Amino acid sequence: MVELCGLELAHPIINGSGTFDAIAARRAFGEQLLERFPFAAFVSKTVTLTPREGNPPPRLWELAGGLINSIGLPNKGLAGFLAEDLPQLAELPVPVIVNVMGFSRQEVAELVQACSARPEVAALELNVSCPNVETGLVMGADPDELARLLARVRPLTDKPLIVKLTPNASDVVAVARAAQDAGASALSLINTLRGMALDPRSGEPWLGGVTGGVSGPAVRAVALAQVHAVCGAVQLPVIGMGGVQRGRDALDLIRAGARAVAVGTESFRDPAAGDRVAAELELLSASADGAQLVSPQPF
Amino acid sequence: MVELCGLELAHPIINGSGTFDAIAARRAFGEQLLERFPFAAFVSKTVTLTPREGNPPPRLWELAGGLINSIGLPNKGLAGFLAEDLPQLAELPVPVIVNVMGFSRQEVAELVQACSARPEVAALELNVSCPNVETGLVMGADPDELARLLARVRPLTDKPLIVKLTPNASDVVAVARAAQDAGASALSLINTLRGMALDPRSGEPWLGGVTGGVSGPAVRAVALAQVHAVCGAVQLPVIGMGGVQRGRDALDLIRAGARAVAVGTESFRDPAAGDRVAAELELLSASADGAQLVSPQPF
Amino acid sequence: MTAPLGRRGARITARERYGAYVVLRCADADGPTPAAGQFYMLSCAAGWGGGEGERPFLPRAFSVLRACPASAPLELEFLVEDVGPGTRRLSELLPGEELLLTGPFGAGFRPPHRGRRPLLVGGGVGLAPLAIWQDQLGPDTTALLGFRDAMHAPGAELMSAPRVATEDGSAGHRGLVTELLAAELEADPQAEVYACGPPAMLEAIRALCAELELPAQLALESGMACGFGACFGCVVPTREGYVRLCLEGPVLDAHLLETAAVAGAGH
Amino acid sequence: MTAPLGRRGARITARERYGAYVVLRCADADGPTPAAGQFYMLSCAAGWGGGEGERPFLPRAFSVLRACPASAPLELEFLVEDVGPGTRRLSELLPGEELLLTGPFGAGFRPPHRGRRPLLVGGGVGLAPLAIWQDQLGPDTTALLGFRDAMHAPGAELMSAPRVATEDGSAGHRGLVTELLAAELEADPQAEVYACGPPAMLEAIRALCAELELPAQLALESGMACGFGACFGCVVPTREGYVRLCLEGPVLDAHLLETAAVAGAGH
Ligand SMILES: Cc1cc2nc3c(=O)[nH]c(=O)nc-3n(C[C@H](O)[C@H](O)[C@H](O)COP(=O)(O)OP(=O)(O)OC[C@H]3O[C@@H](n4cnc5c(N)ncnc54)[C@H](O)[C@@H]3O)c2cc1C
Ligand SMILES: Cc1cc2nc3c(=O)[nH]c(=O)nc-3n(C[C@H](O)[C@H](O)[C@H](O)COP(=O)(O)OP(=O)(O)OC[C@H]3O[C@@H](n4cnc5c(N)ncnc54)[C@H](O)[C@@H]3O)c2cc1C
Ligand SMILES: Cc1cc2nc3c(=O)[nH]c(=O)nc-3n(C[C@H](O)[C@H](O)[C@H](O)COP(=O)(O)O)c2cc1C
Ligand SMILES: Cc1cc2nc3c(=O)[nH]c(=O)nc-3n(C[C@H](O)[C@H](O)[C@H](O)COP(=O)(O)O)c2cc1C
Ligand code: FES
Ligand code: FES
Repeated sequence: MVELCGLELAHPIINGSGTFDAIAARRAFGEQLLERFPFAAFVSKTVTLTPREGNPPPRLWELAGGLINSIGLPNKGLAGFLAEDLPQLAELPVPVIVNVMGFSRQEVAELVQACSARPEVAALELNVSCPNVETGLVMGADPDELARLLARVRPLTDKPLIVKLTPNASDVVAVARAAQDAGASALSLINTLRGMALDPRSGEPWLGGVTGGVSGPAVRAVALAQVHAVCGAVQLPVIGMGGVQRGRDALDLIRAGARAVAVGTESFRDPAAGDRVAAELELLSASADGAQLVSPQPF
Repeated sequence: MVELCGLELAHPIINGSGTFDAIAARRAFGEQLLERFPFAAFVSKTVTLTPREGNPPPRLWELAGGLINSIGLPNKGLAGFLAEDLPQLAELPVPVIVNVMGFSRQEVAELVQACSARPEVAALELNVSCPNVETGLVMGADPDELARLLARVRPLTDKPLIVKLTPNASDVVAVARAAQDAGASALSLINTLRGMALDPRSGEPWLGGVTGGVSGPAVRAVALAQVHAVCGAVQLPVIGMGGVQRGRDALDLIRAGARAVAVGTESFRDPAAGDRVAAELELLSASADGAQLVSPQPF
Repeated sequence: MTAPLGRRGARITARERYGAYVVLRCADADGPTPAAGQFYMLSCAAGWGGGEGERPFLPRAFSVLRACPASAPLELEFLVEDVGPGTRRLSELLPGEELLLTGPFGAGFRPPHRGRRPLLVGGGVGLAPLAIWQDQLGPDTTALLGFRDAMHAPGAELMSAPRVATEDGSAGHRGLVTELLAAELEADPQAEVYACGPPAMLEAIRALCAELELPAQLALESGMACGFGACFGCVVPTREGYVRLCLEGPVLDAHLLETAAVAGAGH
Repeated sequence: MTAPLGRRGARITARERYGAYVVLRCADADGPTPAAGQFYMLSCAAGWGGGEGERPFLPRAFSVLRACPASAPLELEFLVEDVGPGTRRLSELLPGEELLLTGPFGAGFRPPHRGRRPLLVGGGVGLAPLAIWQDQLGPDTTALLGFRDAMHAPGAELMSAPRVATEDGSAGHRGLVTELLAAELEADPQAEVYACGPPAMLEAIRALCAELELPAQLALESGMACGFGACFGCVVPTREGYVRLCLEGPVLDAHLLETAAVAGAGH
């Protein structure tokens, strides 16, 4: 059992926002999805105030040990999400965390208020990787900008408010401190690193969205550094993520200070990755010296 | 032939600072190194004012498609470098670019002045990834800090002054613009991404230097995004680097706007990687539609 | 058919070359029998990575070429053309080695409308979903197959009595398979077209069928990371907006599409 | 011996198992004959990546076990113990497949001081540089080898008439090879020790020889990315500061070291 800002989780492994669509997965895998749901909590894909189609394809580019995505946050918008998706998500056997993003403080406020009013929602996660259209600043890259956002929206809900930090910041620790001071309940990191790919034929940007976000094992070491730095600087519980494939990767993030760990890209390779990572982690943690299991052949 | 702020290069491929020690390589490979030197210019490892032993080992950790290093800039210091190393580097068949780093503006000024006075030096590269001990700011992560540094040191040399940017910045374009406005001759990017690894046995930081820098194919997409963004914003010639393994990777950086391309980590795997990348690049560039060569089996 | 939750291993039981193609047969002990037109996400248990550009990393999408439910365990066949690091590694697999798979995923072919004669049209590896569909519709079902050249033409052996076009004239009609199709449709206005192949070919077929007002079911491709709706990466534009091809497809009704030339698909 | 500039291919010509170890033999057409104690950086031409944690990525350092300059082309042998993704992949290589290598690199063993009797002491894969050294010094050269258990003891077959210790007593002396060494040195104060093995063993040997004031040459290990002085990653602390083991070693004079227990080395 893991306690994460009031939520009781059966184990520390949850999904990264936007990397598992429980409703689609139920179509693909049927009811066994509910019987063996791979995560201890479900985090929704980012919900915005108005519906979004997302970016034009191509949206993916494979990298050494990872991929770039330029999905562009397609979603039904707040009203559509609350009416159609949330009731279905409520059937999952785990707490539902709704990830939201707004392009202004007012938008975020509306999202937080509306989601908070719904009993199916166990917690909110704020995606602050986008620019505030009013100030031009990326909400999560500037400590003051983030403080002002949280000052506006924190009072609007009693539910846990998790802030998901962007890794594309000069000083992620300063942003984390600002989030703590402004009343965040927890932090999650890392979101994707800004990256790009060119079409080998034309030399033009491959992705419809021109740039995209890098995820997967390629970012694991960057994630670990940021989680370690943030956990050393704040008291808030932290959800660590970035390139987790194995129990050992989750153990690293926990050793760096994370309370819970999210699996993202690895679920694309193995839809039951969350489950597998949780089992491997338990095995590692159970052994007095977890690490021995990692290196099966000490000389 | 490629012109890079006044230097005539036989081809666009040079080495990344700190990833090829021409003096050591001559010991390992003998005189053939001079006959088939793999790079069109040689960039020295970072030279500091006083000698440095570097970080305690372990200094390396392998990643998915890359590695983290925490070498810690071991070097003989300015005087030792100028007395012992520079004369040997002058025997190389290519122009020598000296990479320097100081922990205060005064230190950088001394380094620039002393190196600039030596005829063996074709150009200087400023490594601005370290904090200014006087201001606490990473010189290359803050536009104003960098502008003040260049205002101090730019007047001290007539030689090309290349500024090597750090990728660990919220807004690398702003830093690049500041470098251009303050008189930089060229920019080079990316340096390594901040990363970390834990000892699987103890759970303690693996690297003697605790954190380190991530390089190799794992950072390629991040490098391309930064080079693309910077080249779209400044007129200066840019040396692109980060994860280059093949001619195609170099071509991507050139298509993104780079004038020259540096090979770093790949030289560890193949000491003649510079040569190979240059040859592959030439082949790709020679074909009218370079890309066709990349995808040998269009349906 | 819904898929088992999670990735599973499947031992390679046979590997055969057909010119430029490799057919892999594997034993999928834990999987259900797939429908024609469904696909699987494949990777190798060992050595998945370290190729060109340090790839592959993600699994790769493959239509099921053939399913042998009679055999116990269920055997599946896949048709692989080496076009990059993923297909290269897969086509090197030897009997006894292990494939990793998820699936079957997606929506396959629907039976022809009442009174319509199914007509299968494929280009290159696009024959894969048509082969299993022909297995179900019957060996007499007309199949038109297009190949680039003599290296690829042996793919025709994988279907029953296909009519073949090759671009270099090395086998069958010299030219495009769409030329065969045009002639066929002229002769038979009651056809319902089932097609799979490169984007340009599918688009030509879509346009032709639209003009003749014939129903067509097109098995499309797009870059896929997951295959089960998780990544939103595989969308294709339709008259109803973007749809995730792995969920709503890979077989789509032609009339849903303004174009079958999907950005980033094909090679 | 200086190395050819650049990485080259070398075809595997034989592969043999010795308990937990694999000996790979390859034809190095373009390489010079290495000196005993030198090493190569090895990787595989295909499938280098995609193992545990998506590794390996960097080449791996291997002492040359044996060189057969008489054969044309030159044949090299390497001894591999599977301890992680790189050694796993290498130990799966089959005859006909291609190894990529750079080297020979580093400084090997120096001949014994005048009047000194060479005494070779190895632990596990540490026997590799001692085998080629024994080839040169002569088959009578005393060799003491330590192994963990019965799975590893077959490594002893790779040297001429070694005396063996195993930790589990499955072969030879039950205990540590350093116990054999202590007895040997007591009997012969004219020895010069050549040793290679895990850090703890080397440190015990260093301390013993220092106490007895005997010369010793120790072949160390450390994490290496390049092997030719480019990365500064392989440093070990010595009385003269950090030295790059790939350039100044891997064989170091014991008196240069305060300790032979190198951080990050061994497994
Ligand atoms: C539903 C479906 C069914 C399919 N069925 C079959 C089948 O039965 N048989 C078969 O052989 N193939 C089939 N394919 C195609 C197959 O999945 C691709 O050929 C395969 O994924 C290519 O992978 P690769 O690593 O070999 O080549 P890649 O290099 O990954 O892909 C080739 C093409 O992808 C693009 N590309 C190049 N580099 C990258 C990169 N880094 N990231 C992303 N894209 C890149 C380019 O357009 C290139 O031409 C199917 C695809 C789909 C979607
Ligand atoms: C000069 C020299 C000569 C050698 N000669 C031989 C020889 O003849 N035969 C032989 O079998 N071996 C030899 N070795 C050792 C061999 O190079 C290593 O065993 C090999 O590099 C291990 O690689 P791996 O991928 O199998 O395991 P890894 O997992 O890379 O390494 C095993 C150890 O490295 C550490 N480690 C774990 N993960 C990582 C990581 N991500 N990055 C860095 N380190 C990590 C841990 O300490 C682990 O126990 C020699 C080494 C040197 C330096
Ligand atoms: C295809 C894709 C879509 C994503 N969508 C979202 C999203 O909608 N909202 C969000 O906060 N993070 C999103 N992420 C980021 C992930 O939640 C996670 O932070 C990141 O991928 C790092 O974890 P990983 O390396 O395990 O994937 C997305 C990542 C991927 C790969
Ligand atoms: C082991 C190592 C040492 C490095 N040392 C330096 C250095 O001394 N100065 C510097 O400016 N960059 C240094 N770098 C950064 C490289 O020059 C280069 O910017 C970076 O590695 C990205 O390129 P790559 O992915 O091709 O290696 C070093 C990189 C590595 C891997
Ligand atoms: S492939 Fe991931 S959503 Fe379709
Ligand atoms: S291994 Fe790179 S310097 Fe020694």
